[in-house]
Amino acid sequence: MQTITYREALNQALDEEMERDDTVFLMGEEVAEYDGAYKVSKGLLEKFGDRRVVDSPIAELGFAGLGVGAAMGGLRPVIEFMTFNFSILALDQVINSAAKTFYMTGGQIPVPMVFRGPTGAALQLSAQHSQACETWYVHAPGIKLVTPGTPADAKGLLKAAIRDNDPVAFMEGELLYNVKGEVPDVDDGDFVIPLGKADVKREGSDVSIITHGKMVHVALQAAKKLEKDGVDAEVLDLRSLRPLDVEAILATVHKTNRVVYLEEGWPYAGIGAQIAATIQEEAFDYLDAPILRVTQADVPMPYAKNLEQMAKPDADRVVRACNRVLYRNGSAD
Amino acid sequence: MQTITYREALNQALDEEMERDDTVFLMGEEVAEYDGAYKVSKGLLEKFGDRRVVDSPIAELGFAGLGVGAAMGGLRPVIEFMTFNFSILALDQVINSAAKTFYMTGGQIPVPMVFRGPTGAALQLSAQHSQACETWYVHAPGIKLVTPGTPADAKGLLKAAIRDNDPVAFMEGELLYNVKGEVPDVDDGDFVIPLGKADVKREGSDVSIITHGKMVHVALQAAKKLEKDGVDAEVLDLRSLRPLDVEAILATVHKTNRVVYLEEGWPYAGIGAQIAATIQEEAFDYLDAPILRVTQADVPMPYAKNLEQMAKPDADRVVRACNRVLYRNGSAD
Amino acid sequence: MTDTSTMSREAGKGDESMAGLEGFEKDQLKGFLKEMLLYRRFEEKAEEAYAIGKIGGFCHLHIGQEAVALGFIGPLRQDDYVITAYRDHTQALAKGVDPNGVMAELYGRDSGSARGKGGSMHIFDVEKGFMGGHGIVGAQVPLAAGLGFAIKYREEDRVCVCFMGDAAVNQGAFHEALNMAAIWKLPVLFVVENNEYGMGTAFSRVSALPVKERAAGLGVPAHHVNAQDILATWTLVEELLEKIRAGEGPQYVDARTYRFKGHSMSDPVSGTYRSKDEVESKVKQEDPISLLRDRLFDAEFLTEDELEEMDREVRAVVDEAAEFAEEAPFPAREELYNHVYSEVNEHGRLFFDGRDREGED
Amino acid sequence: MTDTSTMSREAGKGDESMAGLEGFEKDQLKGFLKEMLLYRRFEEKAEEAYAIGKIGGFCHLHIGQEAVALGFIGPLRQDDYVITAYRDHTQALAKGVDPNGVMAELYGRDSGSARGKGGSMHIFDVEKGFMGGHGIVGAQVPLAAGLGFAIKYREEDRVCVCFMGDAAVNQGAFHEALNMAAIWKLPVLFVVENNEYGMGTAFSRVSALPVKERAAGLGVPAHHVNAQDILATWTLVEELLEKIRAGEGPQYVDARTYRFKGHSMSDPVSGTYRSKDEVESKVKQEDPISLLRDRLFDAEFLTEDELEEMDREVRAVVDEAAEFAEEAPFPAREELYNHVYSEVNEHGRLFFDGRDREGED
Ligand SMILES: Cc1ncc(C[n+]2csc(CCOP(=O)(O)OP(=O)(O)O)c2C)c(N)n1
Ligand SMILES: Cc1ncc(C[n+]2csc(CCOP(=O)(O)OP(=O)(O)O)c2C)c(N)n1
Ligand SMILES: [Mg+2]
Ligand SMILES: [Mg+2]
Repeated sequence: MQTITYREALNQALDEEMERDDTVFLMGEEVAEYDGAYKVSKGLLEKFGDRRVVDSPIAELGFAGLGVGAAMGGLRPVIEFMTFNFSILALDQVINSAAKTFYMTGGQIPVPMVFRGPTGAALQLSAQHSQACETWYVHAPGIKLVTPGTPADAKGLLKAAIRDNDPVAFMEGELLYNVKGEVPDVDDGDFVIPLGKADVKREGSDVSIITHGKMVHVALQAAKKLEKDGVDAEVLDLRSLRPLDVEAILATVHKTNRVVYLEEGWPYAGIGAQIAATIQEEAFDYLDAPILRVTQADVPMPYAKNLEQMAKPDADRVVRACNRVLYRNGSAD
Repeated sequence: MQTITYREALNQALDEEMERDDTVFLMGEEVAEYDGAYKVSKGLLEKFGDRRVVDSPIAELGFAGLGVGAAMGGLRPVIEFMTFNFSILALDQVINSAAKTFYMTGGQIPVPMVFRGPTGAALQLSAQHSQACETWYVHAPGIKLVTPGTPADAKGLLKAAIRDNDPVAFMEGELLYNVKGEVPDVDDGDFVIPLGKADVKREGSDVSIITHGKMVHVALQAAKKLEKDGVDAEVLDLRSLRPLDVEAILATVHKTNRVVYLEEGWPYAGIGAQIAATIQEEAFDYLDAPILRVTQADVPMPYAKNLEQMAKPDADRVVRACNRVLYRNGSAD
Repeated sequence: MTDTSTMSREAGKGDESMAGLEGFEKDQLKGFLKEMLLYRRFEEKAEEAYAIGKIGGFCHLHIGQEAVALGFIGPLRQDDYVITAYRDHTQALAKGVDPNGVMAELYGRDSGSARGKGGSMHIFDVEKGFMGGHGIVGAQVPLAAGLGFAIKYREEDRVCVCFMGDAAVNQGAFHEALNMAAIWKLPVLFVVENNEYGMGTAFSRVSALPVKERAAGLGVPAHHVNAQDILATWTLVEELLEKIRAGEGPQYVDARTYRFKGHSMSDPVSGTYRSKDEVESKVKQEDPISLLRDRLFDAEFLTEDELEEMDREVRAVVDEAAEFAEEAPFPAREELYNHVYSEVNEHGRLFFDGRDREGED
Repeated sequence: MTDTSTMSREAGKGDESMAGLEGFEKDQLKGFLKEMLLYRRFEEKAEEAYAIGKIGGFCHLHIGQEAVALGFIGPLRQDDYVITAYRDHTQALAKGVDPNGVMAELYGRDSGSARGKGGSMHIFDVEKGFMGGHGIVGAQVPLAAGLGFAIKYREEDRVCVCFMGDAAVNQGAFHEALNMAAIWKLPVLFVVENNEYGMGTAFSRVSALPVKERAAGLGVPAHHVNAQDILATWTLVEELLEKIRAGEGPQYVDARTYRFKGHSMSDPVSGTYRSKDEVESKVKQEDPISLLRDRLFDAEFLTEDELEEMDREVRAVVDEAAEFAEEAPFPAREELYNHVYSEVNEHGRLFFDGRDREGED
């Protein structure tokens, strides 16, 4: 085991997959000479040259579409969005070209590619730079969506995403890049985590906090707080939102009968809405309380520090929601 | 009362609002000289001239953004998307400029405008032209979303949308344009339906079919079929998805204790997911069965006639879902 | 339906006889004529089939623009790529896609070139390098840059020909893609099928400058050709392909043409945005097929009998395609969920409509 | 922090003394200097405040580019519009936005020009016609076309000045907006602040042609100016504004400038994508403030003492702004939900986070 950052884990995954397969290339703004706006691609230009690590103009629709075309032509592009906020400009190519082509061609032309970059808020970046983009990418069939929360997941899932034969949106977190964690050593063999497998990040029996991406850490914080209060929370990290590990979701519901969904994004037609709808459809009789959702406040992200803090979901909010589904007065705050 | 088509109702709404307020103008592809690809703007160029009815280049991002800028500058643009399918190209301006500006400016600059056009499938238009776009527009706060299903609603709600001081997405249905219905006469005074009010399209006591837009008609068909079977279904038409008439939703749940959500779009993070999540949060103890969703098959829309029919939600499917939430074996099919 | 004998003979008349035919073999020229006649007959058959409800949805005919398809695709190798918008039937034929497969696709049958899932706007045949058939105006242009990128990445000398309508040059995607093609010298031939209208909108109403100028700010060399003249077009294209294969980077052509039919089947041929006179005079004077036929007659390369024989042959091909399509099976029910994803996922759920759990379909 | 006395005096030296100053009043010229000095001091203060954590998020300084702000905004009327990207502080000052409000916005306070909700990238002041402050590269360009459209719609003779970075010209939004501005002759002055880099990417790596050429295919007249030279800039802008007000339609300027600081606070000034030498030589030779100062010295329009007095005055303004910001209150809790929508809806729910129902905030 090595202890490395989430950023390094992503870098290793890119490095190993590019080494393994010459059809894999990386394109995006600042990915080459600048080593990536968040340094995820550090050293890759030097190692692989500018044929395979390519700085693009600021033209999200264009270079995303170029990636789709290159995938249709047999390559395996990894398209970096500096952040997914900017990828809304590219959404037409993501949905109408990447996600639909395999179907529209009657299975003739697969689109094996990855769109990756950070999603969600960092610190005080204000309304246009703080958006969690999961809903936009998961709503349409034909594309997959992966949201790793830890260095090990980041590495294992990115390798799987690059090898996948379908387009995969791979959403990271700017605030995760410096997070450290244990990751199997490079020479421990090929470390790949299959898409579609959720991961119980903490076992518990009283209430299930289901979540994905960066919020895994907030969920674990909340579980710790709850523990002090005598509540044993299970934390289920979905890791990929499509394919979705519904079995794991049902398993935790069967176990605790109470669910809080925690996500960074907005509530309306968010991921939590889907999960709540699914759970009540498939485990109606197992629920002892309504499923509650903890989300970003339903407002564009404000800049001011105090407002931003209020807008973001946090551990206390999760604790309160857990207490509510447990019908108890907790001690959070 | 006049009996007119949905198309004529929209045309009247545009005509009356443009007459009333010189700051209202209509822009989009083919809206002027061609009278609109679906003839919704018929006669408006002739009446109001090319200052107020403007044919745009095919540049959805550009003319949507132009509309936002014009609204920031004090006008009340109505931007027509030939269909909302193409508006995905414009989504950045819709979300990042239209929806967020009032907030980002601290309330200085409202963006009073309407984005309108048909959403969802027509007949055999295949994957890229058959998409229900509600989720993309409703997820972000700052914009409203209206989906009229009848001529009267189309007229009354479009007039309200144009007068609203926030950006409003107004989603019509290509297959609705020829549908006829009763609408108050032009000289019956100013017919405006406030946003945020759902409408019970059929009273019933056994099960609630909640829906929006074009699917209202499918829901009513299903209710008829159920009636033959002795099941009394209520049909609640949400009419606007944001603001959302949660009170009306809860009222019908309290009454029937069983819900089917019917929508044209895809299920994952669809409108039904949100409604289901909301209902179980706020009326958990009133539910006698899980809320079921009837949606488009979770695939890109296929071209072939038989596959397309299978992909679309229909009355039989709604009947089966109703029977399931009633725990009975119905006779649909 | 156009009759070979009533096709206008006004244009191309004169006593230049061999003028402009230099550099082409007689058989090649006759082949051109036959090929374009095939496209015409194919589209006429599609029109017929649409009228009786065999074809659904949108259907955009290429009638009048045949020399664009032949001129820009004919000189290609099989391993070159072609990509275009929704007006895509004859380009597919030109790239060698089986007419049966194209027609069956229009009919929405399982034997269609895209298994009936794509329809008229989405003809694909990866074996023939025919990469669609795209419905969002301008969206194929970045895809073409990507295909060019893939060619260059593998250090091949293939070319990607990317068609678009005149209205597509107003899309941002056009701008972004041409810029990338220019800076990375991608082997793409961008062709604007300039039929003067985007639906009902004359190009001059939505652009301050002519189509050819649109690449001026982007560094892609621009050309203009009368694309009703198959020979001029063919000659230019051969020249440009050579440059592109030599690694000079992308080229851009304003290919002037005209659409003889309405935008799609629901749009009248004339009367709203263009006059009957305008259309009639174009049909009379600028039919690419009549123009070539008359040159061949004038050069005595072709007899009336040969022409009739040609027409019989292509009609037979087209009739067979329609019969093939008519007989072809509809896609099976299982096809609904097939090809959304390339494989079943072992661990997680990919589809969320709950239908599998209903056991009903 | 730059000291007025150590600001380079190399550039602008020579014996032309009055050369190029014709057409400007002495007081006006001194006003220019003071104004640009204010921008410089303001940005230096912001830099300081950022370093000690008073300002959060992204912060993009305009240091080195002051003549762009002054040259393109100074000649405007108050009722003209200005719109720009995220590098927006000094444009706001130039348009007359209160420095206190701008600084308080950077501090995220309720007294900020956008009530603390926008921050550094989103300065707005509708009364002054300052329309932001936009974070998505290129997105303000269609907005500018819309502001121009509104002006023309009301038959006014106002102008909208739209700034963008050199990297923004590669965005599709640029292309679409300029095309519409051209066909409808919208009163917009498009200005590319060409500081040669978009973040770490030199413009020459992402464009085959110079910035000025980018409008060539769109029919918007293009100009080039050395925008480190406030006088040349001002003169050109006055000329262009006259044309625009006369109804001639949009204009486009490649305004060559240079960014003396990193892209944002987290980007080093030099060392990665541009050399220390490059930056130093630019700072030495092309500082718009030093250049003007030296011309005024040479023309004996300005003494060292006057300059120092000027500097004291603008520093006082800036210090006051920082104090004002420091003292200003944070937005109240209720502000979180205020201004998402313009009014409460009587019938339906607008917010879905359930917090209202929790009674907790
Ligand atoms: C992005 C987008 N906007 C609008 C449409 C609707 N539409 C289909 S074809 C067309 C006109 C295109 O004209 P042109 O590019 O000149 O091609 P032509 O039809 O003349 O071959 C329009 C507006 C679309 N398919 N995609
Ligand atoms: C659409 C989009 N893509 C990427 C970014 C990230 N980004 C912010 S500024 C910038 C560089 C812009 O450079 P330029 O336009 O030259 O302006 P300058 O910073 O030099 O003033 C980038 C890539 C963004 N904000 N928006
Ligand atoms: Mg055209
Ligand atoms: Mg720059």
